[in-house]
Amino acid sequence: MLTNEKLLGIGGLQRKALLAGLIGCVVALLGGLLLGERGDKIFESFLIAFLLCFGLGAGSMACMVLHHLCGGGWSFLIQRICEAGSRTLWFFFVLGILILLGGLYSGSLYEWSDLAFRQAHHIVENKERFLNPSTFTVCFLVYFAIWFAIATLYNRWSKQLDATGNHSYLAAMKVCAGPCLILYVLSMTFAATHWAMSLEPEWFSTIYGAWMIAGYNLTVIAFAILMLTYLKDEPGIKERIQTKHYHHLGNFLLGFTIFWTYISFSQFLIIWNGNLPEEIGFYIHRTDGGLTTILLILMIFNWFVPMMVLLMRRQKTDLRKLRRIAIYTLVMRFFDMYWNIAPSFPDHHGKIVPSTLILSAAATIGIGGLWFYIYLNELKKRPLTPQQDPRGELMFYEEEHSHA
Amino acid sequence: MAQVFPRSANVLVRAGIASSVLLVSVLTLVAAGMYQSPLVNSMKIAKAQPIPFSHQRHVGGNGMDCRYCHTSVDSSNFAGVPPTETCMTCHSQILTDAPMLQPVHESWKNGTPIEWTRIYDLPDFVYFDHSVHIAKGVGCTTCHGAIDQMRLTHKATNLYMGWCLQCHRAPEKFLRPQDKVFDVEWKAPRNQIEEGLRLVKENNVNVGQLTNCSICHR
Amino acid sequence: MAHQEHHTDEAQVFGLIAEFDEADQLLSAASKAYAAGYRTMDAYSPFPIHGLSEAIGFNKTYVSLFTLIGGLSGTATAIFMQWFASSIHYPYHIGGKPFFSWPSFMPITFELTILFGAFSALGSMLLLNGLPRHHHPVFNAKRFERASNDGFFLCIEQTDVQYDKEKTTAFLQGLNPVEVSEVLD
Amino acid sequence: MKTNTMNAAEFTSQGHWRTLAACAACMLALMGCHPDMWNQPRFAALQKSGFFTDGRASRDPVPGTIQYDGQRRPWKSAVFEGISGGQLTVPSIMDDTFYTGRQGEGFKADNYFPVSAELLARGRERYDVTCTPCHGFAGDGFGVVTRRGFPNPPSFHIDRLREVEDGYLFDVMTNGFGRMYSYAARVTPEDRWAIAAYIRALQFSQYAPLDTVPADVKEAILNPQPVVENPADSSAAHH
Amino acid sequence: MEARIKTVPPVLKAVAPLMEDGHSHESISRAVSDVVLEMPMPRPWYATISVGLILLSILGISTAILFWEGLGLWGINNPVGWGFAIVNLVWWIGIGHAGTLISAILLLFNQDWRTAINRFAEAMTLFAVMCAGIFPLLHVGRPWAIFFILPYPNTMALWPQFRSPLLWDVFAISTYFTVSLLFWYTGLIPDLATLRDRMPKGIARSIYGFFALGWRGSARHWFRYEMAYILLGGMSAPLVVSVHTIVSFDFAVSVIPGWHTTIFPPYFVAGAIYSGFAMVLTIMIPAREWFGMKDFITLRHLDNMAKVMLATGLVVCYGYGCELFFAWYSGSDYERTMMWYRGFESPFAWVYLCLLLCNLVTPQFLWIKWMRITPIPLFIISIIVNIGMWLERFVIVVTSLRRDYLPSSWGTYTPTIFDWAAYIGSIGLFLTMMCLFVKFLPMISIFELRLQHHLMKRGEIR
Repeated sequence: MLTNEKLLGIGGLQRKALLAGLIGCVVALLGGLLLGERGDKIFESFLIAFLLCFGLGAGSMACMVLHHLCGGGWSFLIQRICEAGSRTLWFFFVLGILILLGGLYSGSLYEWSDLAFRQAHHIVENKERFLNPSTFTVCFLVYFAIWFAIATLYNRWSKQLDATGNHSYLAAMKVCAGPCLILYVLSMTFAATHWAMSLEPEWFSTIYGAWMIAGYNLTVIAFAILMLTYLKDEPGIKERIQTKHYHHLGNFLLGFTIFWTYISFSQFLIIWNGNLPEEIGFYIHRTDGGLTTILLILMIFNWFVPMMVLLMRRQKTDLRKLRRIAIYTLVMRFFDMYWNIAPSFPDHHGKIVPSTLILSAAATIGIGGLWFYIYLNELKKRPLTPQQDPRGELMFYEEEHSHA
Repeated sequence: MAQVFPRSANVLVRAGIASSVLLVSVLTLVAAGMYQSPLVNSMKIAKAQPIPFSHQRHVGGNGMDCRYCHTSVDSSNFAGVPPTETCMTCHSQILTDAPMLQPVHESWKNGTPIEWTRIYDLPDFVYFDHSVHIAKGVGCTTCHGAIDQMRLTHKATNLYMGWCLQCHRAPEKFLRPQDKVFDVEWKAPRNQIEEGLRLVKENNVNVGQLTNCSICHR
Repeated sequence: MAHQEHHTDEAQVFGLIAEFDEADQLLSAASKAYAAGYRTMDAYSPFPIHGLSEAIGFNKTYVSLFTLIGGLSGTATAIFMQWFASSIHYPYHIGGKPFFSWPSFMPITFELTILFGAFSALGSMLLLNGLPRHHHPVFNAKRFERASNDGFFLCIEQTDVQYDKEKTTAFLQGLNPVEVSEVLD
Repeated sequence: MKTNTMNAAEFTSQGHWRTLAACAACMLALMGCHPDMWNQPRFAALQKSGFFTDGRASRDPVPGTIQYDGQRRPWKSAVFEGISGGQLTVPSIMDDTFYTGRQGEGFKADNYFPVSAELLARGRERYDVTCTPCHGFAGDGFGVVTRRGFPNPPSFHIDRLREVEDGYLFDVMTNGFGRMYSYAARVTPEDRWAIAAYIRALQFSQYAPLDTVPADVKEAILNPQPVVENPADSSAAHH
Repeated sequence: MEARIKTVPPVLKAVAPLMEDGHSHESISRAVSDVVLEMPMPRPWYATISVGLILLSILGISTAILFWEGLGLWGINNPVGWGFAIVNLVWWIGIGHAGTLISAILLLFNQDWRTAINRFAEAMTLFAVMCAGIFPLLHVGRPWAIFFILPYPNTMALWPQFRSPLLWDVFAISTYFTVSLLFWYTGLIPDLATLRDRMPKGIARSIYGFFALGWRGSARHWFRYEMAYILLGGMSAPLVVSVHTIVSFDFAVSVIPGWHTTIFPPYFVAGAIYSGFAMVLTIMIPAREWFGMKDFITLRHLDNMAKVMLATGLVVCYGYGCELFFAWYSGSDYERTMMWYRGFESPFAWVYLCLLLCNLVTPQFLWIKWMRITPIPLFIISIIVNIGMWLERFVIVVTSLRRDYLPSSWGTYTPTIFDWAAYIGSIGLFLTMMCLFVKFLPMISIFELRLQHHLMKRGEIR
């Protein structure tokens, strides 16, 4: 449990988050209503914000499961941070209904939702069995059902482990982790295809799901670092945390940064070199106009700078520096998502639309703020570290002696 | 424990490392130098011919034009090696008894060809056309050297692709006006680049295309 | 094994060497020797012992710096080479791609960075360590063949300012070694 | 009859010992020998063939082949365009006058082409290349080979040759005359016509009426100046 | 020394310790180096090297004939111009990924279980890369002119094509081989010193001593050595990923349906690790029996390697799934048709189905713990995975090429006896090299085992 003192502190943070969330949402809504015909601007900017913030929910869940699969000391400390994230999936479910299904059925987001469009485009018609409103809706429900199931199971087992100290729960979590991760990866791949890739219905890329997952990993590890640096003086964490853990987390941030770059660059290089008319449009839409600037920003600031910084040991062991890089990474995630999603909209091809950029930033603050409010609520509900997990003790013990 | 190696091993090993580095660099230099040597490219080496034909005498001494013998140089890819008939045009009257011209007279009598030794032999995967080079203003001596001073003919250039590319990349350094193409005494003027650029334009030399693979490898 | 082949009379002394049974003993012996003011000494062990080099007052290595420089020079070489070859020296059109096709140049740039970096890492390690050095006085030490097996040695060299045969021998004896012996050069 | 190819000298691609040594050196230098690409299974012009007993890859026509166009080789159309001023259609291979210089029973009196500056320029170039060794640049029969012992050919400026038809000049070039060999294989018909036109110009140059000389040249002819090597030098010598 | 580790609950307990009890530094040194110094080679070793040499001579003879006659001896022709040569190249390169991965990535991630297997795996990497290197060399048809692909100032004033993935491959594979060699040799230096010091006087001692570079285990040396070693590891880790990524670019950068797929880079890398670990298991399971290394290569190592194999196998399956689904999702007739041919209509459809059986179904057995820690089934699974991965490359190369866009460029591929000879021969080379390696070099890193022993005694690892 959080201490009272910190609780108040967090309460302050929570209020701020709520306020920022409301303001962001209102700005994005009003702006969208004023600027867009049929309010489509609302859906566009909220879609970007949704897909970005969704990484916090889904990624947290994946990170939590991963910990049970192979985790050691480093992930023990962010376990509850991730668990709380996985309990906020309902928020994204509600948002998904509003944004994804709302955008779909109002015809403002997905070109293919229009029957006439599908019939006019041979390639889209070919995949009609996947790209049609009812499949979309059913799949939407299935994806969330899977994620709810995983999140619920693990949260329940974790709670029961806390309460009883019965190691069979631990065993169950370990055994289920593999299959659950497989389910997560598969469902995320399809979800990414449905929700984001189909914005350009004629384009496809096999790595897209992995790209999305890599981005979400990056999001969640940066977020976890941020939370851990914030909570480092809390009981449960305070006794255990050591420089080594920051070092590990910094390494993971580095690893995921490189992984994200690797995936992004591979996709780019293959499509750019192939230069096929049915594919290259994706990158033309994203490099024409001023969009190369964003690409450059991503290359330099989302890959090169963090990589160089994180290669230095000092940066990973110094808390303030590590936190700074984590915040910075989260900001870069916004540019990445904007660059990925926004140019897909037909009137955004090959140009930066300032209104969308601003509105999606507002929407990100809006959704992010509201989510953070809910997240902190969830975080407060449980102790910050698992209480009866033997790994905590083992880790504590091990660390004590390795520095002897 | 006793030493495994004597004290001298330290110096020997280090000297060995240093000298093998040196050896590799020297070998590299030698190999590089070898490619420029006649041993490999047979440049500047006159080859024996059935008749010691002297370009120096015919071109330098008599002032004959290249095209008198190499008749197809400006109209075909092959410059043409003169048939015995061409030799006999004059040598039916001049030096008729000279022993060195015996093969010519024999060839004329028997109709057997004279077997000249080829000096300029491009690989078969290179497409080369004399006429286009003449038409664009590449002079004979640019590739064949000071032919008017050669007693026995030798290769004046190494014919490496890099050598070809010198001109194909920057033809303005070599092009001449049309009336100087067969001039064996032509020297590049001071304003060659300027002049060359004018000729490049005038003769429609498409410089960008000259380095395309398929220009020479068809 | 310990039979001295040469230099029996006018042999120069390289130093005094103490052999230990355990890594931890060597570690504490090294710390004590450093604390006692000895500086020109070295510890020998059959595997890397954490903190041992710090214990004898050595904690700086430039290997990573050399590697960084090597790696960056690989990057520069690769980029220069590809830029020069493809855009300057022999530019030709392939598949409508620009002459300086940076995405296509990334793989080779990366490979050369690693290649140069790896050579620098190994090379600078050997160079700074003064290897190869096949003959070294310490190999004359008694039972030194165990240094690559299960022996742990601490050698205080004769050039140390505090070196004094009797005192240093006594000091080393006090560290509870298996044996202390003189190493001839 | 002797044709171009029959008398042709041949190239041999057989290696000299140096080539072998060079090859060996190449191998050593890891360059590797790949003669299979260097010498592909086809014949270049005048290459040696091991198949035929006379060693020539360029073959004569099979005996008994009826000649279709004789020496009527295709002309270079660009040259033809230039010298005909673009006015004539390309002569057919059946056009005897163009290929023989004969018209009816006798020779064609004037040139096949309308005489133009281009025609004369072309003729001059070809004349300088082909004819000057014997006939000399002025057409006076004192070419360079006459100094080496070749009997002087007649000057173009004698009356007999001034009076012959253009077609006759063409015929001599085509078929040879006296010690002069045929040039049919070395000079294309249109070039021969051009040379004929140029010979006419040479002849005219020796007998030109003074009125036809341009004014400035005329002045120089009428008042010849003493030959001064270099005016600058001579003035310098005075001072 | 007191036991410092608290009792580990059964749920978290590893299947076996990193090293069996009862060892000392001396016994470790003896056990490993005696294979080189004392031990007569066991009978299976002679059998293996005989087989290896026979196959190697097949390689030699077939290569000589191939050089003499030319590439027409192979079954390649338009449109399938890549055939066995590239299949084998990718297969061997993939196998060659395990070594550096084990050494480098596990080093970076502080995985203690790498110690006992890294030397072996690195040696395997080197030999696999050698085997891989043969194939492009033969495939160019004129191996004596292969230096044309190197960028150096030449008489042709010409440069290789830096925009071609095939050239990236040249750089990637040669860098990979060089860096792996450096890494391997760096790891060997202290062990060579051990061999030097344990050997009787003689030429062999001088040779080992020469390559030990006069290593004397000084603390200063160790300090720099460890730094250099971790740096080499840090550089090798992304290198190993880049190499198979670049191999995948050979295919993906083209526009052939079945090749031009963005999932290829991670999917190839995972496949490489998958087959690499399979090969490590294939040769390590018998080797630990024959040479008495069971104390050091315990069931824990087998278990962990099997887990890595399972994980990467699943990634590979994800790749298959993505290929299938997105071929359909693309809506492109070419992509769909290619996939349809691959699975059903081509004469090689059975190969595709076999590959699914080998790579998709078989690894699922590794979910069962018993399978992971029992040598014989694990050995069988690893063999099946090796075969499956070879089939995968065959499917990618052949089924994608045999149907080009236009029916005029449709054809098929039949490997000839020379294709098989080169393939089988490369296995001979691999076996021979492996046998020579275990005879002449310590197959386990001795100094790292000592360090591991030391840390275990101190209770820092378990």
